[in-house]
Amino acid sequence: GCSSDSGSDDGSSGGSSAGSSDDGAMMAEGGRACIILPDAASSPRWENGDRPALDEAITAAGFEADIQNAQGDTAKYSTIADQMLTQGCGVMILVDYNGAAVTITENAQAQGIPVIAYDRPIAGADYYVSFDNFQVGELEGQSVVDGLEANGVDPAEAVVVYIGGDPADGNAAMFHDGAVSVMEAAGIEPAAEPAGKWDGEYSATQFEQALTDLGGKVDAVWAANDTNAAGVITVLDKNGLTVPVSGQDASVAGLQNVLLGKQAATVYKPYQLEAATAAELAVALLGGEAPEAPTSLDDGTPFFAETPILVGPEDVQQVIDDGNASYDEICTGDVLAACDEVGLQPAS
Amino acid sequence: MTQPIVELQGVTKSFGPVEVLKGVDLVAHAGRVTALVGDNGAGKSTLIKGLAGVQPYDGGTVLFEGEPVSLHHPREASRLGIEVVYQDLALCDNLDIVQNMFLGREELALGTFDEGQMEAEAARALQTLSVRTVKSLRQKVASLSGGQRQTVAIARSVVKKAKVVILDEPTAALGVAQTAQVLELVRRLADSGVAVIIISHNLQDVFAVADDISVLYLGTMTARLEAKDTSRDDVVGYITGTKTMTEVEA
Amino acid sequence: MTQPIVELQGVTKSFGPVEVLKGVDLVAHAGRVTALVGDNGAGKSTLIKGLAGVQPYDGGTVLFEGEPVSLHHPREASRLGIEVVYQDLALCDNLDIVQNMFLGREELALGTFDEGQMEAEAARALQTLSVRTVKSLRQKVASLSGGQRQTVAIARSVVKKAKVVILDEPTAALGVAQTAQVLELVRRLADSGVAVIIISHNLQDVFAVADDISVLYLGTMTARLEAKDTSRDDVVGYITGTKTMTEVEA
Amino acid sequence: MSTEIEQDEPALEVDADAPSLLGKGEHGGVREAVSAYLRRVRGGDMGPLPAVAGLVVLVAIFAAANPLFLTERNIANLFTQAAPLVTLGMALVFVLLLGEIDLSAGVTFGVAMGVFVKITQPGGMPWPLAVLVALGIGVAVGGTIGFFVAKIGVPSFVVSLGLFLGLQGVMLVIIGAGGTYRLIPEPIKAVQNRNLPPWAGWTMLAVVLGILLAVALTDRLRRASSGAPNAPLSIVLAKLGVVAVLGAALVFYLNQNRGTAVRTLEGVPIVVPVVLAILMVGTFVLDRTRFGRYIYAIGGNAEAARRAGVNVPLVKWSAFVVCSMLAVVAGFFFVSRVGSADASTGREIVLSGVAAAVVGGVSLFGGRGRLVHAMIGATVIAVITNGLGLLGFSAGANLAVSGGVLVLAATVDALARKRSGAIGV
Amino acid sequence: MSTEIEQDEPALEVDADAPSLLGKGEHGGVREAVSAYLRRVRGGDMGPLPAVAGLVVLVAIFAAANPLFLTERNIANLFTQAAPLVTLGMALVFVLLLGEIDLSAGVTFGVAMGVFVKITQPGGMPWPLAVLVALGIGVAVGGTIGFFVAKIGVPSFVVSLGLFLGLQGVMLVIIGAGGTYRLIPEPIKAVQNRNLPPWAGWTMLAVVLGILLAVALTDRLRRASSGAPNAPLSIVLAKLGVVAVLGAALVFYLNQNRGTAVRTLEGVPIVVPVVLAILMVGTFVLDRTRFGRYIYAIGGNAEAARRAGVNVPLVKWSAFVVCSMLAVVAGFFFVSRVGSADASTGREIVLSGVAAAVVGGVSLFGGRGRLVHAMIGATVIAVITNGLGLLGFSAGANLAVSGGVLVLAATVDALARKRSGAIGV
Ligand SMILES: Nc1ncnc2c1ncn2[C@@H]1O[C@H](COP(=O)(O)OP(=O)(O)OP(=O)(O)O)[C@@H](O)[C@H]1O
Ligand SMILES: Nc1ncnc2c1ncn2[C@@H]1O[C@H](COP(=O)(O)OP(=O)(O)OP(=O)(O)O)[C@@H](O)[C@H]1O
Ligand SMILES: [Mg+2]
Ligand SMILES: [Mg+2]
Repeated sequence: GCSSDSGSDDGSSGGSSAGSSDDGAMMAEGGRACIILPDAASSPRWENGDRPALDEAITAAGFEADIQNAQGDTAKYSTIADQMLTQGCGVMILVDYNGAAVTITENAQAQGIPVIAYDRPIAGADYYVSFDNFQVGELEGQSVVDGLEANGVDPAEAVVVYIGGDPADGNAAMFHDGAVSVMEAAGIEPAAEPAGKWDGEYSATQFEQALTDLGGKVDAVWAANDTNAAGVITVLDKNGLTVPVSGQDASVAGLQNVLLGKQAATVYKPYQLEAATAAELAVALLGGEAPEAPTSLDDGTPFFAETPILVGPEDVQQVIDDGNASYDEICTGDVLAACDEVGLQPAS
Repeated sequence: MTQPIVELQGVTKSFGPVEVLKGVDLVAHAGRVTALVGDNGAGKSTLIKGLAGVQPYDGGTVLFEGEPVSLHHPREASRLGIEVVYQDLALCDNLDIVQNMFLGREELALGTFDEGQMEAEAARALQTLSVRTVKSLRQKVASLSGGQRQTVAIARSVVKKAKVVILDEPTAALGVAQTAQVLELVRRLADSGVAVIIISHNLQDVFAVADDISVLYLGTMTARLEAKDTSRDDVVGYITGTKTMTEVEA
Repeated sequence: MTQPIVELQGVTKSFGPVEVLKGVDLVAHAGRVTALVGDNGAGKSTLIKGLAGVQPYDGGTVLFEGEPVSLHHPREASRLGIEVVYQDLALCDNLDIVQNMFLGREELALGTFDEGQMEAEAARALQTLSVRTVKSLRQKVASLSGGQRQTVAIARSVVKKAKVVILDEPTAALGVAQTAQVLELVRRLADSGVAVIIISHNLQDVFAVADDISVLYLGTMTARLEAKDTSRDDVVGYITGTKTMTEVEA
Repeated sequence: MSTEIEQDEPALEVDADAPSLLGKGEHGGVREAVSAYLRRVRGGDMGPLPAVAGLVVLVAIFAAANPLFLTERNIANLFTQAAPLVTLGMALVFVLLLGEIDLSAGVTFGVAMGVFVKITQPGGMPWPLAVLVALGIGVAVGGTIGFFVAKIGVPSFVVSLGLFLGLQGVMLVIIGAGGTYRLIPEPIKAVQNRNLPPWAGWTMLAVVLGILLAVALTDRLRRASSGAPNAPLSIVLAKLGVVAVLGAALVFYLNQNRGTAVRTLEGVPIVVPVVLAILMVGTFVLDRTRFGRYIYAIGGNAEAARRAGVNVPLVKWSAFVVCSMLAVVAGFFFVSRVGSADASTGREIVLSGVAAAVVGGVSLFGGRGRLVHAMIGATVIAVITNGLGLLGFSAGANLAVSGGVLVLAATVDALARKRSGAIGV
Repeated sequence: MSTEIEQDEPALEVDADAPSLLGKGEHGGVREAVSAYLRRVRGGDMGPLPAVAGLVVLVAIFAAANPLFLTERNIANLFTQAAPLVTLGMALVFVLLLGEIDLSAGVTFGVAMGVFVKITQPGGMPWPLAVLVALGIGVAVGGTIGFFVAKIGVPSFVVSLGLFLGLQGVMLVIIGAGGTYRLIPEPIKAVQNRNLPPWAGWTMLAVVLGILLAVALTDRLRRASSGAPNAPLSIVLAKLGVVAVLGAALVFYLNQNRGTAVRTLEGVPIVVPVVLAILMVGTFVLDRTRFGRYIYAIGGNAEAARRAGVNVPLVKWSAFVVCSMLAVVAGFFFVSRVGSADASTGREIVLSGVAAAVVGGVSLFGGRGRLVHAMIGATVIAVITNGLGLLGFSAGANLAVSGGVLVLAATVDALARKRSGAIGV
C-alpha cells in the first residue's frame, strides 16, 4: 500500500527534478496538476462541472492544471497520460475509465508523482477522493422503497423493474449493488431486470418489453441514472402510469421529472465538494505536504469520502443554489407550476 | 468540300509517362462515314474518348462546326449532339435493357418516367438491329450474351437524334445478320446527314461502309484516304507501319 | 475416327425460367480445331462455361477421354487440362500483365514467386502474338486497350500446357496482324495434338482454321459439319435458322 | 424483307424477320403471373423474400417462447420501437445504393435533436420552425459529407467517420451543462406515444390503397397510349387485394383495446402513417424519377452513368443530403420515444441501421436494394430486441443472442440466394 | 520472318517483328529510376505518398503548436501509442483487400485479452501457453466469420457486426459485469513499457537491412538465371541507403536518454521490432506467396480469380483467420499499454483501424493497398491523438478537431489522386 509518507517523498522528488531541469518547458513540472477525465457523454458533470471547478481551485492556488478527457476510450486514456507525463506533472488526478488508470498510476509513481484516484477507485493510488458510489445506489434504492411506501404498496409484494447501466462499467455495478442492498432489505424482488446500457432509447425499449411481459403492471422502477429514467418515464407516460422512478445526476430533465412527480428523486452529487477536496489535496501535494485522510479503504488507501444527497422536489432549491442547475432552464412551461408549488427561486 | 462537322487539330494525350496521342488530326463530315483504323493499342479508343469528353485531351484543338469547343465532360459532348458507343460498352449491369438504353435521356411525362413510351422505342430500335434471342426488354443487362450487350449499346446511340455518331468496334461481338444490320444502319445514318465515325479491325466491314479512312499508327495519324481510292493491302500497310505517306487532302 | 477427347451428350442449362441449352451434343478431337458458331444469344458462351466448370450444366453428360467427369468448379476443368479464354476476358484489373497471365499457376521457386521466370515466359507468349504497343509487362491490365486485354487473355491460355483449349471469340478485338497470329497459334496448337474449340462470328476466320464446324441455334445443335465439305452460305443458313439438317457423323 | 418507318429520327430499318420485343415475356393472367414469379424466385431473383422468411421464423420462435409476443400491445410496441431504425435504414439506402456509407447518420440526428430539444424549451421557438431548423441541420451535415465525397472524392467511410467524431464534439457544446433535456412539443411527443382514432386507421388504409390504385391505373393508361402492352388488370387487382387484406388485418388488430382495464389504448400509432408516407414517397422517387434512376445507375457502374451524361457529383451530393434529412426524421421518432435528448443521442444506432438495410437485401456495394428492404431488415432487428426484451435475459446473454440471431437472419438470406444459384456473369 | 523455339509447350511461333517486352520500360540507373518514379507519381500512381505528406504536415503543425511534440520522449510515446492501431490496421488490410470488413476485430482481441488476463492471474497458466490460447481464440473467431462469409456468402458487415455484439456478451460472461483484471505477465507488460538496450536497437537495424539486402540479392540472382533483366544494382543500394539513414536517425534519437534526472529512459521501445517483424512478414506473404496474390486477385475480380482456379472460399476464410490473429496481437499491445482488461476492452477501436487503412490508401472496395499503407494511416491517426493530447483542448473541441483533421488528412489523399487525374480503364 501507499502510505501518506511515500506521497510526501514523491511530491518532493517531483519538485527536485523540476528544479534540476534546464528545459524551460519542464519548469512547470513541479507546479502542474495533471487531470484525466473519463468521458464526456455518460454524464455532463465531467466537462461542465469538474473541469471548471478543478481548474479554478488549482489555478487560484498558483499552480497549473492540465485537464483532459479520454472520451470513453481506454487507449486514448493512456495516450493522454503519456502526453501529460511528457510535459511533466507534480500530481495526477485520475478518474479511472475501465481500468485504464492502473498502469498509469504505476508509471506516475515510478516517476515520483503522487496519484489521486478521483470519483472511482484505482488499485494502488495514493489517495481516493469520491462520492461513495455504493451509497449513491443505496439512496436510489431508498427512494424506490420510500416511493412505494408513500403509494401504500407493500415492497414485498411490489412489482419493481430494474433498469441498470452499462454492465461493462464498474460504477454501474456499485450503483446496482448499493440499490439492491436497500431494496432487498425492504423485501423487494426484481420483477424484471433486463439488460442495461447507459442509453435512454435502449432503456425505453427494454422497459417497454418488461412492462409488456408484466401485463402492463408495475409499481416502481429502479433506474440507474436520469437518462435511463427519462426513457422509462416516457413509456410510463404513454401507458398512463405514474410510479416511483429513481435516478441520479440531478440533470435538468431529471430535476424536472422530480418536480413533476414523474421521478421519485434524483441523487445529487455536488461535485464541487469532490472537486474542492481533490483540488485542496492536490495543492497540498504540490506544495510538498502529505495530508491525512479521515478514513481509508479496505486496502489501506487513504479515502476522502463525500456524501451524495437525495433530491426530492423540496431539495431542488439546493441544486439551484449550488449553481449546478439553472432556475430558468428548469422552471419552464409545465414545470413552472410545480416550481411555484415548492417555492423555487432563482439562485441568489 | 464542305466544312467538316468535327475537326481535331493536333490533339495530344498522355497517361503519366506514356504518350498515347502525339498530335493527331481528324476530320468527320456530315453525311459521310469516316473509318478510324489502326493496330491494337494505336490510340483509337483514346482518341474518341477525348472527343466524347470522357478523357479530355491534354492539348490540341477541337472544332465543332468550325467553332472551337471545350470537351471536358460527357455532357458537353452530348449537348453538341455527339453520341458514342464505347468499346467497353459502359452499361449498368444492374439496370435492364430499357433503363440502359434511355439512361441520361429518360422520357418524362407528368414529371415521371413514361415507361410505355421508352419500351416501345427500345423495342423498335432492337428490332432494327435484328435482335432475336433477347427474352424480355426488362432483362438486366448483366444476364445478356456478349453480342446482346453490344446490340443494346448500339441501340442506345440511335434512340436519340445525334449530329455525330461514334462507334468503337461496334460489330466485334455481333453475329452475321446483326453485323449486316449495323452496317446498314451506319450507312443510313450517314445518308440522313449524320457524321459517323466507326472504328473497326474488320477491313471488309470498313470497305463496305466507309467513305473516308483514317489510319492511326502509334499515336500519330499516318494516312487519310478515300475508301474508293485505296485497297485493303494499302490500308494494312499503313496499319502495320510498313507503309507511310504524306497526308492527302480528304 | 478416334475417340473424342471431349464429348457432351444432351447437356441442358436454364437460367430461372429461361432455357438456354436444350440438350446439346458436342465433340472435340485431339489435334483438330472445332469451330462453334451461332447467332448472338444462341448459347455458345453458356455451353463452354459449362465445360469450363464456371456455370455447371443442369443436366446431360460430359465424357472426357471417354470417362464421365464432373465439372462443377473451374479447378476441375483445369485439372483435366482444359484451358479457356472467356468472351468477357475475366482479368483482374488491379493486377499487371504477368500476374494475370500466371494467376492460379504461378511459378514458384524456394516457396516464393519466381518473377523472373514468369516475366520471361510472358514476354515470349506476347511476342508470339505480335504485341507491339504494350509499354511494360508490369502495366496493370486496367490501363490496356481492348485488343491488348484480349491478347493477355489468350496468352494466359498458352503458358500452360493443356489438352483442350477453348477460345470464346478470341479475335473480336484484335487487329489484322494479331488476328493472323492467333489463327496461326490455333492451327499450331491443334497440330501439336491439342483439341481446340473456337467460337467466332467471323466465318472467314472459321474457314481459315477449323476442321469441324458445329452450329448452335437457339440452344440446340442444328448442324455438325466438316469444314472442307461445306460453304460459307450453308453455314450462314444454319446459323440464321433458314436451313436445318439431320445430324451428320463428324 | 424490311419495311421502312418514317419519323423524326434518323431513318431506321426494322428487320421484319426479327420479332418485336414489346411486352415479350410479360403477358398472362394471375395464374401465369404467380407461376412466373415462382420461377423468378427459383431463378434467384429473391427480392426481400428471404428477409421476410427470416422474419416469419423469428416471430414464430418468439411467439412460442412467450405468448405475450403476439399480443396487440406488443405488436403496437414493435411498431414504435422499430420506427427510428426503419427510418434510419431507409435513409441509409440512398447512400448504400451508391456504394457509399454514412457512419455519421446517427450523430447527425443526435445534433439535430439536441438543437431541436433545446430551442423548443418553453419560451423558445415554435416547434414547426424548430423542425425546419433540425431538418436544416440535416441538410448542412449531408451537404458537407456530400461535398467531400462527391466533389473531392474522399471515401465516404472516412468523411462520415470524421463527422461521427466531430459532431459528438459539437453535441457536447450544444447540450452543455444540464446534460439531458426534456422534449417539450406535444405534437412531436405524440408521434410515438399517441394513436390514431380507429376511424383514422381505416382512412389511412383507404388512402394508401387509393394512391396505389390511382398510380397503377395512370400507368396503364399511359402505357396503352404509347402502344406498350399492359399486364392484365386482374394482376393489379390481385396485388392490391393482398395489400388490402394484410393492411386491414393490421388496422383491425391495432384498433383493439390494448390498454389496461382503467385506460383504453387503441388505434394505429401515429408514427405508422408517417413511416408509410416516407416509404411511399421515397420509393416513388427511387423508381420513377431521374434522381432515383441515376442513384441506381451510379451504384451499378458510375463510369457508365457519367458517360451517359449523368451529373454524378450532383446526384451523389443530393443522396447524402436526402440521407441526412431522413436521418433527422428518424431522430424525431427517436426522441419522441425517449422523451429527452442528451449528448449521446444517436451514437450507437448507425451500425444497426446499415445492418438493417443489408439484412433486408440491400447491397453494400451499391446498385441493389429498395426502401422496403431496409424496412423489413429493420423490423427483423427490432423483433430481435423486442423478443429478447420479453424473455428477460441477462445483459451478456442478451448481447450474445442478439449477435447470433442477426447472423442467422443474414444466413437465411444468403443461403436462399445461394441455393438459387444466382450467378451474375 | 519468324523463328521457331523448341520447347515442351505447344510450339509457339514468335513474331520477330514484334519486340520482346522483357524488361521494357524498366531499365536505367538511379537518376532514371527517380525520374520514372516522379513521372509515375504525376501519372496518378501515388502509393502512400499523400498519406505521408499529410503526416508531415500534421507533424509540422503540432511541432509548431507545442515544442514538446518533437522531444525524444514524445516520439517514443508515439510509437507505443500507435502500435495497437498500426497492428489492427495491418490486420484489417487482409480483409479489406478482399473488399470485406471485420467490425468485430476490436472485440475479438477484447475477448482474447479478457481470457488471457484472467488465466494468467497469479497461480494460473504460464503466460506462453496463455498467449497460444489467446491466438487460438483469434483463429476461432476469424474462422467463424470466414465460414459465414466465404462458405455461406453472408455479407461480412453483418456477420462481423453480429460477432461484435455477441462477443461483447461473451466478454461480460468471462470478465463479469464491472470487473477489471490487471495484466500480470511481465514479458507482455514489457512489450509496450520497456525499451531495447541501445546496442540492441542498432542490431535490430542491422538485421532489417541485412534481410532487405539478402532478399534483393536473391531476387536478382534468380531473375538473372531466368534471363529476366534486373534493375541496376545502384537503385537497390540507393533504396537501402534511404532506409538505413532514416532507420539510423530514429534509433539514434530513441537511444537518447528521455527520462528524468533520477531515472534514465532510453532505447527503442520493444514493441517497435515486433511491429516491424509483422510488417515485413506480412508484406512478404502478400507480395510473394500465392495466398497474398490471390487475396489481391479476389479483391480485384473474384470471378476472374475463381475461373483461374483460385479456391476463393479457402483464401477468404484464411484471410479472416489471419486478420483475427493479428488483431489478437494488437490486443497484446493494447493491454500491455493499458495494464488491464475489462468487459469493454477493444469496443471502440475498430472503426479507427479501418479509417487508418483507408487514410493510408487502402481501398474499401478491395484489391488496392499494402500493409505499410495501414501503418502510415494509423500513424496519422495516432499523431492526431498525440498532438491534440499535448494541446489540452476540452472534450468537445478535441472531438471536433480530431474529426476535422481526419477528414482533412483524407482530403489530402483524395486531392492528390484527383489532381493526377488517375482514371481507370
Ligand atoms: N488509363 C491508361 N493508363 C495508361 N495507359 C493507357 C491508359 N489507357 C490506355 N492506355 C494505353 O494507351 C494505348 C492506346 O490505347 P487505346 O485504348 O486508345 O488503343 P486502341 O487503339 O483503342 O486499341 P484497340 O484496338 O486494342 O482497342 C495503349 O497502349 C494503352 O495501353
Ligand atoms: N445469367 C443469366 N441469366 C439469364 N439469362 C442468361 C444468363 N446468361 C445468359 N443468359 C441468356 O442465355 C442466352 C445465351 O447466352 P450466351 O452468352 O450463351 O450466348 P452466345 O451464344 O455466347 O452469344 P454471343 O454470340 O452474343 O456471345 C442469351 O439469351 C442470354 O440472354
Ligand atoms: Mg480500342
Ligand atoms: Mg458469347
